[in-house]
Amino acid sequence: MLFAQTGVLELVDGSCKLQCGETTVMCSVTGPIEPKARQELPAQLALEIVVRPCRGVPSTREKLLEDQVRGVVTPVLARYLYPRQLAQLCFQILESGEPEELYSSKELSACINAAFLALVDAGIGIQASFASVCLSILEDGQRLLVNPSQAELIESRSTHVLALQLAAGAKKVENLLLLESYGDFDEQTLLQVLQTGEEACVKTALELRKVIEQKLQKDFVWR
Amino acid sequence: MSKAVEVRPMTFYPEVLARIAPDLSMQRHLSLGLRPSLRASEEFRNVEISDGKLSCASKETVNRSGNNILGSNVLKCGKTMIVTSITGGVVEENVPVEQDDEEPALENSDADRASQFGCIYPVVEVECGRAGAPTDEEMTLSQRIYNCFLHSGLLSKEALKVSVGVKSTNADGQASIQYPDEKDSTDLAKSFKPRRKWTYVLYAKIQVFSRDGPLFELCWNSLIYALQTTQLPRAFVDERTTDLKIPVSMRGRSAAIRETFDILCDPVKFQPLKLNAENISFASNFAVIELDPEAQLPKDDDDMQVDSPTSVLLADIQGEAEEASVSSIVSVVTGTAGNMKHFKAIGGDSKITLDMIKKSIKLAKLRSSDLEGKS
Amino acid sequence: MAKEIEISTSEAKFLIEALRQGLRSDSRKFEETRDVGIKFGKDYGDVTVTMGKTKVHCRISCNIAQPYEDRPFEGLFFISTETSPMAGPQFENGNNTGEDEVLCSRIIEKAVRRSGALDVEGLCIVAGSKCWAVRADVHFLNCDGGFIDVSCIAVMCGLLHFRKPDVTISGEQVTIHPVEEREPVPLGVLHVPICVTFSFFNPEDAEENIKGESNNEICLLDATLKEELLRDGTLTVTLNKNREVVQVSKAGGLPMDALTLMDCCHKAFKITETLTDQINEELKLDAESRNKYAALLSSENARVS
Amino acid sequence: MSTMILPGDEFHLESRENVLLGPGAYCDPRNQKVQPVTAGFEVVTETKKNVSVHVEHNSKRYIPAVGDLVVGLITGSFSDSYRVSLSNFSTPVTLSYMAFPNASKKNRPSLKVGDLVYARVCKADKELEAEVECVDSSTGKDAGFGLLEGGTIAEVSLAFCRELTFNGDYPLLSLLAKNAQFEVAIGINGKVWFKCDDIRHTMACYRSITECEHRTQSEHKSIISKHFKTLLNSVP
Repeated sequence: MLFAQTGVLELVDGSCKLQCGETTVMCSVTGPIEPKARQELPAQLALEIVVRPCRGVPSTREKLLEDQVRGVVTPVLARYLYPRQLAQLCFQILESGEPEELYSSKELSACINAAFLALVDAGIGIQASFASVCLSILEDGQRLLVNPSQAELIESRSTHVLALQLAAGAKKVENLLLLESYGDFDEQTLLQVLQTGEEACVKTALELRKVIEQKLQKDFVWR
Repeated sequence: MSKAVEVRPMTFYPEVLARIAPDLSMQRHLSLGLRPSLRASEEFRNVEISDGKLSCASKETVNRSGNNILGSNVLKCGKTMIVTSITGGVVEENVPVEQDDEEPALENSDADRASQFGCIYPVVEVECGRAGAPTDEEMTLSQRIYNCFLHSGLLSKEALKVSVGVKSTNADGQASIQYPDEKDSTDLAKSFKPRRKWTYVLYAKIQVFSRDGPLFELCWNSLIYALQTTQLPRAFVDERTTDLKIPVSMRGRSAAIRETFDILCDPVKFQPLKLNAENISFASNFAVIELDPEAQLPKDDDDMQVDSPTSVLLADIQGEAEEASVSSIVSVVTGTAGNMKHFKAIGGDSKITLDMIKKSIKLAKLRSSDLEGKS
Repeated sequence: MAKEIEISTSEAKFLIEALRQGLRSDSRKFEETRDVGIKFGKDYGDVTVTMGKTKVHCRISCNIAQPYEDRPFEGLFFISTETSPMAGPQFENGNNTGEDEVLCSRIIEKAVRRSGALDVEGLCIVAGSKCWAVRADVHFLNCDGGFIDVSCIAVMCGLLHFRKPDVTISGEQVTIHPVEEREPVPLGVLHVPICVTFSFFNPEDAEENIKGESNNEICLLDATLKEELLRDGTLTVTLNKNREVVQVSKAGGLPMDALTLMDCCHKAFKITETLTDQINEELKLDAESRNKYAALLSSENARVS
Repeated sequence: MSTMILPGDEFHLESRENVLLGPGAYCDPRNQKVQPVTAGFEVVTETKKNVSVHVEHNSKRYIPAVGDLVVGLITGSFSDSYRVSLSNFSTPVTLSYMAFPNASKKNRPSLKVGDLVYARVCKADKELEAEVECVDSSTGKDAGFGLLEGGTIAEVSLAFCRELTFNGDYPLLSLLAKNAQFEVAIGINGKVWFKCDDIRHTMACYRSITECEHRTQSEHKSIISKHFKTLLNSVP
């Protein structure tokens, strides 16, 4: 379902290209490097996040995506390891896989997974693994879809993005990082989303883990 | 060598401590069972609203000419004041796939949910005495309100369609405007079927004064109140509109440019904006914060050691100390009947457990029914 | 660009000395360009072009818009070449006032838009009221020198590969047929400009060359990032297949002998030819792979009773 | 290689008392738990007194640590020290004028902007600017530190540099030595400086090193001979 490879770019410290369903995102990480004066934080690592759409000029929609990714990545980073330094996270959406004026959930979920791979590729300290999954509930309110396709997404009553922090070899869910839901749903549906979303996140985390294993093989090929 | 320097503990006033070390001040308050805004942990701030008599369609006859505000709301919650004003415009729809009026739009069947709903374009301005480009917070707030409004299904596209009236001047030059759906309209008005379609476009300007904590919930509630007072002006086309064909030739290419007369808005007649009442929803925010054992105030040993809960759910975050020291936020937009429109939980540094989520949804429903009663 | 890539003097001396002996760090000859990889995406108008390590992604999109009043018969065409820190930390996000970025977008603008590579009059639907607005977004993914050449190829491949929805006009009625209903229509591309960038190095130190006796500057083609940082002058020549010069940009730097301009154009023309053939070849391959079933169902094959 | 480990997994540490933290291991101040923060291979070494744990991982961005031998580029000179960049865009480090053999107030070192220096990191705590020195503080002599004249630099990944420096019997350098005599200074910050007398040898070494980093050890021999063959007998 999810295809990804790390180390695709040269001038940056960590990079990855991730394709999940019809959405393709490329992420690059540079850091810890010297921050500009106004970005510097006295005790921890400053984060500069840039999201660029596949069509047109970056607008408030991308600004919201940046804010959401920041909310997910900040608690997971080992921020106090790099005081007064800067990490640059750049996302380039190559294929949105959803109508941009109406939805941005599949792009958000792909960006979070890509951020995890790129951060690991760059070797920046993170305290736990995390993975994200996009869910949607179909018009009839019963069927819950994981990583819906564009057609299913359009017909869905509500769309949810779930990001979880995982521990112990991506088996145990440690904490909820982000749950963002839009549309028409009730409490019972939300709990069902959380429940199914957990299993899907664990499955995605295992797929991400395999990608990292390939990266490690490639990193020490000369040994 | 140097004489012993005795260190006197520094003491600060609560507000100063709140600014210097927000999380320390927060933990100190929590250890006493209080919170910096001195409200109970699940108590919301009171909200007062009025429509501010800004909109030109409000009951009192505000002078019509020049006032183009269609709906307004002034919301005061704690120290924060929010003024929302709704303005609008009429836009010709270039219909992608041609439809006759009778048979319903085949192409976007009911399956395609999100594109059936109308949207509103909010612009949030947090007045903090600094003019200049919108800050990141203002942009994310506007986009979040736009997304949430679109998916909440409060406004259907039909409600924004313009039913065009016709202005006819009879023999003695006295003009009268009839609208097809009005009872006393002549058959002429009913038979007037314009080929071109127009829709209303709604803009919302949300100004925030004396910001005192997270803003998304307050802006959303103020917008909902403002929309309930919104009236849309009727629009008509002059009977004698003849599409003037202006022959234009440019570098050997000549064509007749159709100069079309635009639609005019009726300054007198208004019709209320039809909202899907069942989708009306109100927002409330919560925060989860864990008690840090070291930062507790030294407990006087006589009171019995009750096992204080490790983490606390606070409702309606207010004040610098609370906002700066909290990173796990839950924001819920729900109708009174429990049909939620938007739910956002950010994990942050503390653990958000399942029953925290359940409790916040329950509180959000109560808050929503309380707010709905106000309008 | 606020932050710079720093190069040590010993590295610079080594590269210049190697050039003097005809050696380049990636074992290419001076006139040899890096091999160009063109990969088309799933949608029409989505192409990723790589030249060595330099990687650029271009996305073409279109929507209905109102033509400008003073040009009622022409559609709109925008090209956006914004760099982001993804191409390299030396690029700042959002600030495109760096000298290289401005030069790159100016040259692409002149080469593709101003030269009329895209037939904008073909984009007009109803004169004066409705026309197509075509937008080309170039995203720089990895920067190893040669941004101008790669983005020009990317934009042209995108334009040739893009299909816009079919439109029928009956009097005032404009109907836009969705892609499922009617086969989308390609854009009108009149010629295919190809940019070729030459880099000049002055092996001796500066004063001697000003006197002009020894003008044996070294002239390189398709410089990598390190060579770009150390070059003294640059020339970008844009040609198309029918041997026409579309634009020439010699923005300051080392003054060069006028005759070399001519043989630079000849060298550039050879490259333009090979590249245009490669582009057409890739387009044909992609077209075949896209409707490999069409070949079966097409009417030409014999009727099987 | 030992077991692979990812952030969020547990170190296999039974004894809890004094654990030495190497790179990639982090002790969370809140719950005093030792956990891995990078992905790599877990290396736990038990000694009598204590247990040391670190994650063997490869990356490109160098973070100064005390005792590392690095190749720096002088980017600025101030009243009492030079500004040295260890890797592009990172925070520059300082090299004080006094950090040279038999330095004194009067005779200032003769380095210019753009020069390469081989130095040792003497101070590197995270909040402050790191400092490097060009003198072996114990003996007071230059011990190979100081200006690196001419030659060029190959930028490679950090783990590869560590391997070249610490693993004596890593074949690459000895293979190169068979084809050319060269001076080499390996910086742990990912910069390998080397100089041969003839430009073609240096170019051949440059190409071999940058290519061998991405190939398995068995192919190194063929890569090196290929580069030297193409460069040496193709006399212009």
